[in-house]
Amino acid sequence: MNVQVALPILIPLLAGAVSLLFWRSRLMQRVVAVAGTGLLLVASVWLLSTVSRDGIQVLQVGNWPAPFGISLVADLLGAIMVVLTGIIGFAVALYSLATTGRGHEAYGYFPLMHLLLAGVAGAFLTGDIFNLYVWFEVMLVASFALLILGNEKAQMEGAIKYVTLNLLSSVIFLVAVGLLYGMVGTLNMADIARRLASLEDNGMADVLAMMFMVAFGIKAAAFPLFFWLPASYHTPPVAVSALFAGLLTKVGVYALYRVFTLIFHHSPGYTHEILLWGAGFTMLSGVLGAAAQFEFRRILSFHIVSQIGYMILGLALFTPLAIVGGIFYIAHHILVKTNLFLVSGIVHRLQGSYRLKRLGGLYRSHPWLAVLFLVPALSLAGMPPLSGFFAKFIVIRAGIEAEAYGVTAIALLVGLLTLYSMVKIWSEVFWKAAPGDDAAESYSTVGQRELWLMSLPAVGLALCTLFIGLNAGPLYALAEASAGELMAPERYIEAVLGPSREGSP
Amino acid sequence: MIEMFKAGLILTGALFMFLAALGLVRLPDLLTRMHATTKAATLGASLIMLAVALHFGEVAVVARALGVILFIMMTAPVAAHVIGRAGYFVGAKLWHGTIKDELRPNYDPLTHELKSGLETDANAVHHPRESDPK
Amino acid sequence: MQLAVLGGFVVAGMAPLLHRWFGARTPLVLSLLPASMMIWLLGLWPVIASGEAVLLEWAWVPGLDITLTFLIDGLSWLFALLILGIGALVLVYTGDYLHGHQDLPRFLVVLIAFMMSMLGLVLSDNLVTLFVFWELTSITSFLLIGFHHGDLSARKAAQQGLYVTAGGGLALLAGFVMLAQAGGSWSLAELTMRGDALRSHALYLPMLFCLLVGAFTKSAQFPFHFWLPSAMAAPTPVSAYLHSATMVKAGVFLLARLHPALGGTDAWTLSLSLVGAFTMATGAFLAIQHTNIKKLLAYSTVMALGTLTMLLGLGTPEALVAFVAFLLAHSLYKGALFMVAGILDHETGTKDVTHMGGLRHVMPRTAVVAAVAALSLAGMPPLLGFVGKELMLESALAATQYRVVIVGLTSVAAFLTLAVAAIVAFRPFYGALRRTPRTPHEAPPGMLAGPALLAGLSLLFGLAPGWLDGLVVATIAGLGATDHDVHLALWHGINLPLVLSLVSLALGLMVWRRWDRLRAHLARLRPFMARGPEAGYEALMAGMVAAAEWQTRMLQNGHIRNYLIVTLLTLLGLVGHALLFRHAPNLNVPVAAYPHEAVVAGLMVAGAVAACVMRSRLAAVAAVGIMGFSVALVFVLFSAPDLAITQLLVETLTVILLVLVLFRLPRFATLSTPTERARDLVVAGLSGIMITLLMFSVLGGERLPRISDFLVANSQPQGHGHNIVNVILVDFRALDTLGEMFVLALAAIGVLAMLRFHAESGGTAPTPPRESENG
Amino acid sequence: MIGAAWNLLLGVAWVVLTGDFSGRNLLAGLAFGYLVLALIQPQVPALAGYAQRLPRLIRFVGFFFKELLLANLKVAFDVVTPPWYMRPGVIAMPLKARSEFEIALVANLISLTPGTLSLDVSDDRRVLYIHAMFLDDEAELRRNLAELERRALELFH
Amino acid sequence: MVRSGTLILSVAARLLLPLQLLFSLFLLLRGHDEPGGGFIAGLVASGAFALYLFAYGGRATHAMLKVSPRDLIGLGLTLGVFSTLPALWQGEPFFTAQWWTIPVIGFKASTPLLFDIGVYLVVIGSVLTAITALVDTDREDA
Amino acid sequence: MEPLLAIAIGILFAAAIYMMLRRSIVKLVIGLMLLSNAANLLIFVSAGLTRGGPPLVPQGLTAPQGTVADPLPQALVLTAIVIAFGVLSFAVVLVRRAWEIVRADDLDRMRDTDT
Amino acid sequence: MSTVILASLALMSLALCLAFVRLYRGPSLPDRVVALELFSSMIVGIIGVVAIATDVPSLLDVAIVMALMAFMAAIGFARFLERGGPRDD
Ligand code: NA
Ligand code: NA
Repeated sequence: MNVQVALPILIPLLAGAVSLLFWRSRLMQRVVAVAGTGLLLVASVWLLSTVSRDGIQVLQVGNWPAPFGISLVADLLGAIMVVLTGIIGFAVALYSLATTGRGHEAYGYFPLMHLLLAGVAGAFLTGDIFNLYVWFEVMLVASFALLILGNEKAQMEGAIKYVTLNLLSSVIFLVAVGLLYGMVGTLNMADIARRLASLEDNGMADVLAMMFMVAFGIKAAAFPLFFWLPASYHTPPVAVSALFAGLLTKVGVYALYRVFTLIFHHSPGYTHEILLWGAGFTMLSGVLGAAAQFEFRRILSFHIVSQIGYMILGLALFTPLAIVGGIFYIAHHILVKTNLFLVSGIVHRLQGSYRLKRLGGLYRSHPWLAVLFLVPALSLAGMPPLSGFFAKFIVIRAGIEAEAYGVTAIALLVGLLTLYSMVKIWSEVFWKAAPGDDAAESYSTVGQRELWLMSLPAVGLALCTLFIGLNAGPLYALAEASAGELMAPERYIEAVLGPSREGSP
Repeated sequence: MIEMFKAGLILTGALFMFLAALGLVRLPDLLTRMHATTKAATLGASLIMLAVALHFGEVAVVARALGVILFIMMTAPVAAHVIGRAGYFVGAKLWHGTIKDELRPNYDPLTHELKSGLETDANAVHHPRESDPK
Repeated sequence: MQLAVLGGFVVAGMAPLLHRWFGARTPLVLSLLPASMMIWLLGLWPVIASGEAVLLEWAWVPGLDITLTFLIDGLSWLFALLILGIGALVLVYTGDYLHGHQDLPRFLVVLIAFMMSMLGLVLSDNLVTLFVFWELTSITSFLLIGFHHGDLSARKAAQQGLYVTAGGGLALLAGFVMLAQAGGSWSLAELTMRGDALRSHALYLPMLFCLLVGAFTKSAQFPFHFWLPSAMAAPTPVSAYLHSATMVKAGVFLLARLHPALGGTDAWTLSLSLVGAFTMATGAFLAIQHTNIKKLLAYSTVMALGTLTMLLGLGTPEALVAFVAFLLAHSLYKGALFMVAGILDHETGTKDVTHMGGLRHVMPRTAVVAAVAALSLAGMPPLLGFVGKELMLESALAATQYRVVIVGLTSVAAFLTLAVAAIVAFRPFYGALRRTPRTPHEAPPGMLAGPALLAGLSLLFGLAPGWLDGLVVATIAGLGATDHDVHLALWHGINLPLVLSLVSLALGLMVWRRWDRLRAHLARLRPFMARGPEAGYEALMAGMVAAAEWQTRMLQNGHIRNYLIVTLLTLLGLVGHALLFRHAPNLNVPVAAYPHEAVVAGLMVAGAVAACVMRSRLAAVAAVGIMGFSVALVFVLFSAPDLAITQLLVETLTVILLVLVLFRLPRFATLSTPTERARDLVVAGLSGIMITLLMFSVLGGERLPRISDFLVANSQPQGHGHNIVNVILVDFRALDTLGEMFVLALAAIGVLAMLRFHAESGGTAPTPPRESENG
Repeated sequence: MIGAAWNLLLGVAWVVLTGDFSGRNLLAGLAFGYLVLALIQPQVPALAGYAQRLPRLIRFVGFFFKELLLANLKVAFDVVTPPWYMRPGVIAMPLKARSEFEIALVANLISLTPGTLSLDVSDDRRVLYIHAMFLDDEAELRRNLAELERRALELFH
Repeated sequence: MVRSGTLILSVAARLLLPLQLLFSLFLLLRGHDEPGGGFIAGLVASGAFALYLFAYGGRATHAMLKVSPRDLIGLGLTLGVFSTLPALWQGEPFFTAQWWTIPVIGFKASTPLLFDIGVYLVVIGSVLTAITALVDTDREDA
Repeated sequence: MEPLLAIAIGILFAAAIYMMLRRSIVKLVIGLMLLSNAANLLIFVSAGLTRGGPPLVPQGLTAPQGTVADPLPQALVLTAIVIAFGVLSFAVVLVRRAWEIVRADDLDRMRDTDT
Repeated sequence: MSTVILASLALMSLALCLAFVRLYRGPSLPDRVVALELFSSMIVGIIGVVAIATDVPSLLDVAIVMALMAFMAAIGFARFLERGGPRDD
């Protein structure tokens, strides 16, 4: 009995439910926040170790046999993603202890956080396409609520765009699922894959593939579907931004990976070629978007878009190495991007702004913070020997080996432009002298304990980045094994449905 | 025989429904339209539900059919009252053929007080009702 | 050794700690690090001298063939030695130069890290590892150049240097990948043995192009030369270090490394020798326009790097010998000169040579050191610079292609360099003592020791160049020229190079004499010069930002309907294309409907359309209600009682909610223009048609058996329920329902937060929950 | 109310005792309960008048449906024929009903009868304002309304 | 703002509330066999409370409800999650339905029913939370 | 009936999208409502329609007699309806708060976060 | 389906259309609400007829819910009017 497949969903659900039940007690909320996310991390590591030892883990929810009920499936990709979810959840929970106001807590900050994590973990672990929709919605509505928490003007404006475009995405997804069920009569993804392969006419599969591509493309913030992200990610409290930045779009990317390796992989010349174009434009437009910005979090937000391009590139190239690169990139990006947002929050706490013009002098006053920024920032730009370098390197190597020179050139150029943005931040926020002398003054208002609490997760994530950079072997091996699974979907299908029966549809 | 009766009920019910709708379209002002709709529709639905009760003839179904009738009877007038009242007070125009209005003179649009026209000075003051918000 | 390098990084990180213990003596203490490593390297001399290469293996990321293996042969040994040696001197020099500076610990961190990166770069056998160190040098040098980060110019210079070198680094990465792909290995040691396969590979040219871009940017070759002089914003020890021994030579080192693998083709020879020669001339020409001593030196560095590149391009054994000799000479004199420049700056408070004069009276020792180093720069006997220059000229004259161009440019560079040497080393020290912002004194011994040692070595090797023979042999063996006999000598007899040298001496002195007038003439060229590569770089950056802003205006313009339209058009394009070209839509689906069903469908549509066209909000809400009720009727007509009930209830509650909310909202207004409405209508209409076509395709297509057959059959026996839909909801697919209830709860929390959370509390200030009062 | 509760209790007891949980049996139980209550009613003051209410209720329902049907036909006729025969207007009807529940009952019954629609109750609850469709014979209408009120109130006394 | 608060509506709300609530419980309990279930029942119940809310206002509704709707949400969610767990104790995958017969009355209790009750509570809690908040803010500004 | 409904659903989508493209935020919300209704109906119809056979097992039997409508899409649609209800409630209140805070009904005046 | 059923359904469909016409034409909000209210009542009737036609008593549950809950929408609208929402809106 492999209960660990369900735990990463159950733990945050329960944590969310309990902290909703005790919404009057601030202490309880905080204790549950740390304990819940901590347990999630432990459970996810347990899951990953099981999966990497024993192969794909399947849990038939409700004990109903495979295509009829809902299957939870943890393959390596899912398990890796869940571990990342656990890491980010735990880090953000700690960070939130220092940054979350009473008002936010009173209106459900922590339960929302738990449930967001639950939605994310559910999306990573479900083997059922409609259930994936449900988890998407859990995640989405939790993110809606987190996004508006605080009721500021910018939040409202951002939220309207975020909500509208994400709802459109959900509807497209839902429509695609409805049509798919009408066609193949099943919802289990493994079963869908098996049945679609048996269809005589694959044309309709391509059509549906396009719908899923757009639906997940919006979630993943791919070109030209990313508008909601830069419009909103800089508006909520920074811990929320960090959580979003790390996890949300990656769920879209994950879904693309899942669907376009398991289900729609029969005409890569068509589907993956389109993804390739999408990847190129996503990288480029995201990074250009950032170049035009002069606000810490907006820059970071646009860079999410461009980095999504790299991840999609890995999928689009559709070679084993490329998939490895994509997975490596996802893992790296989640850690680094979250961390950058956390650092931006510390900066904001110290100097009261996210606007580059109004920041400065932190290299002189807070050298440790400068280092804390530099590690993820350089990693994001793909500088060695940090995690981002290997991520970029693998993708680029895969690109060149697949002879996709154009898009590889874009990938390289985008790396440079990413560096440009990070250097811009560095130069303005850290090197430039503080505009006016209120920096020291606002510093005194930040308590040491608070600062510690805020820095702790950031340091932890930076160490992760550094560790992956200096010791890329283990993660690479994991990503390689995972790519092996993805490139051989029969393994997934057999794990869920059992060995293929002759004559079955 | 029962079939005939059933058919009659259904057709009459449907006819009343239709008449209600026709009245809704044809009648000249809000309040007269409401006369057509609330009652005719209630009656139509009730007749059809009676047909349903006859058709199935099982206790459980009959009870449900009667339940529908009961519930409609309970809710329809409340809805009608609430809409009609709101419509009247916000100034829905009455048909020009309206011959009298005994309410208007007793209503004070500033204080929203509605007198009965039977008051002496003593009982004219407002006295609280059970339903007032506490 | 790997451990030592990695340890070096750790030591770098600990520099602030060390500074707490050792205070001002920290640089001195730290210089023990490179010194001891140098001693270790020197111990390898016997092996190196025998032409053997030492391979220190170390695994890193096995799956990606990335190793931390070090390859120590003559070439890397020489470079490593220079890096460590000059590094140690620079550290000593720093101790005095930045004495008491508050940022000294940070400076040391970065400097040591830079040194270690550089060392790793030259020692790496693995392409990826080399690249890792390569990029590390870019970053650390970025931090070093931006040391005076309070100045805008320093920040800009640092950024410029970083963008150019990192940009080149990316090209280099691509080149490396192609190289490894073509050569089937990531090991330099192995790749150098597969030169023939590589040179005939289809990817040779693109690979070469990428690699050259990488190397040229790093080594400031034309047209990427401009970043280097800007990098003079760095504190002088850094300039010295960067320009003499290290970073800028990384590109040259790489070219040398790759020479055995890729060199010898026309493409290689031509591109390297021409670019090198052109860079040489450009550097020299630009140098004499400046009065800032560091800029003068920097441009002369550009010139030297051009020379080295050109020599590699020529690629004959003689040229390689010249390469080694010139490299060594340049490292020595340029290091010394930068340190001298630093001393002058430090003592006088100005960097402008035209403001200095007669300093030999107050700082005679410095003057001597400067003179020796400058003579070497000028290529005067009996200094090592002379040996290098003669060999260089000789090689240039031996060029087989574009000989005239190469020789011409080389000669121009030679006499201009001479002028530079004179300007730098004589102008400040001779003539009358001039008033400077600070009153100059003789340099402290720590600062003078380095340049003195380097100048001394220039002299020593100049006098006895033969001592270098072994080293040169070992080094050019690393460059692929094995079994070549080398005899360096000061005097080669009277030959063409010597004549050229003498001519350039004369011309150079002339330039020196008339320097001030020349500068005035050259100033007229400024507008033309302003269109050079640096302007190109600026234009590129500005263009990039402009493009970014344009894109933001076009795409991320804040109009949600534009976002929606783009999204929908993407959907329409992709799905529509697939629908029309990947699949033949089947429109032949039989229609079998009762009149009342058709009416219900019609009302549904009518309700929706009415909601669109009605002018009043609540009328629209009522119309939506009609649509919702009609949908419920569809559910009733087609056997879905649970759905019908849910739909009715939800519709009712939605109407209530809307009415509650709309009360506060403004009325509808017509805000769009007719054109916009027409556009929107087209997009909406196309979307609708697409959906209908999709449904027809599914309805008229092949249908497979449903999993729901199982659910129907097992609902009662195993699920113990007669309402199959409910059994699905709470048992078969209860997980969906679980998620769904959380969605509902989340939405409610969101609503509560929006309505009750007051923005003025600022989020961080405590806001007691209001429910607790009455709940 | 107490009577109804007892009746229900007895009905449920019947179901439990017979062990037959069908709706039909519950109905039977309710009927038996009613009979029993009718029998013991004279001895128990709290049950006073309970047994009489059922026949009254049945009679009232019959009366009401008759009114509903007839008046509906009248309205229907006016709707179907092109000219308007109606003479609408708002009249004030003095109320006998006193408790909130009674007033609401009367008002709703009046609303259900075609041709009349309760608009509002005066603040002192002595008058119900009614919109009527056929005021050509106002006296007759008022009589009918009064009759309806009387019969409705009878149910509770 | 016009005349508001009507006797007829108040009486109707008082009468309808128990009726609707009873009906919603009925829908909840037999939802496994006939149309109904936690959602539908919950929506009916919320509608009932909403009617009461309109007739009597927020305070009276709070007073009648006794618990805050937010508690209902938490309770329902916790119940829902916990109802999935007994299966684990039996060594079966989570969410596997467990059925027990309550001895005396012969009532079939099950985890799906518990789950449905959880759904019921969540629906009521959520809808009421939203509607009361809306009505309250309405009152504030009015 | 399916083709008729397919066309009707197409029009619903068109209407929904047209409304979403208006500048008034209230219209946006109405568009979202139409959209989710249309999507739910699409799932329902795409799976095929059955008259007079609700997916209920008669009392005393273990399986329905005759063909019944596919219960699975019904369950899916039910879930989707409830989810859409939650989400739309949120959206409705969001629009209201946005209007109160930004004081603009015109979406064109809500561009600050992007530009 | 028998003629009676079809005829009555046709009649009620027509009635639905008429109600829609009123809803569309207004002119005031209460008129529209009345139309909506009528619409929901007629749905009860249609459900009854369909239940008879298909022999599915379970549909009555839909009718019950309709009868019990649909008037809530009207109450909501009335509240809007009472609290000062414009009647022609
Ligand atoms: Na998202
Ligand atoms: Na994100």
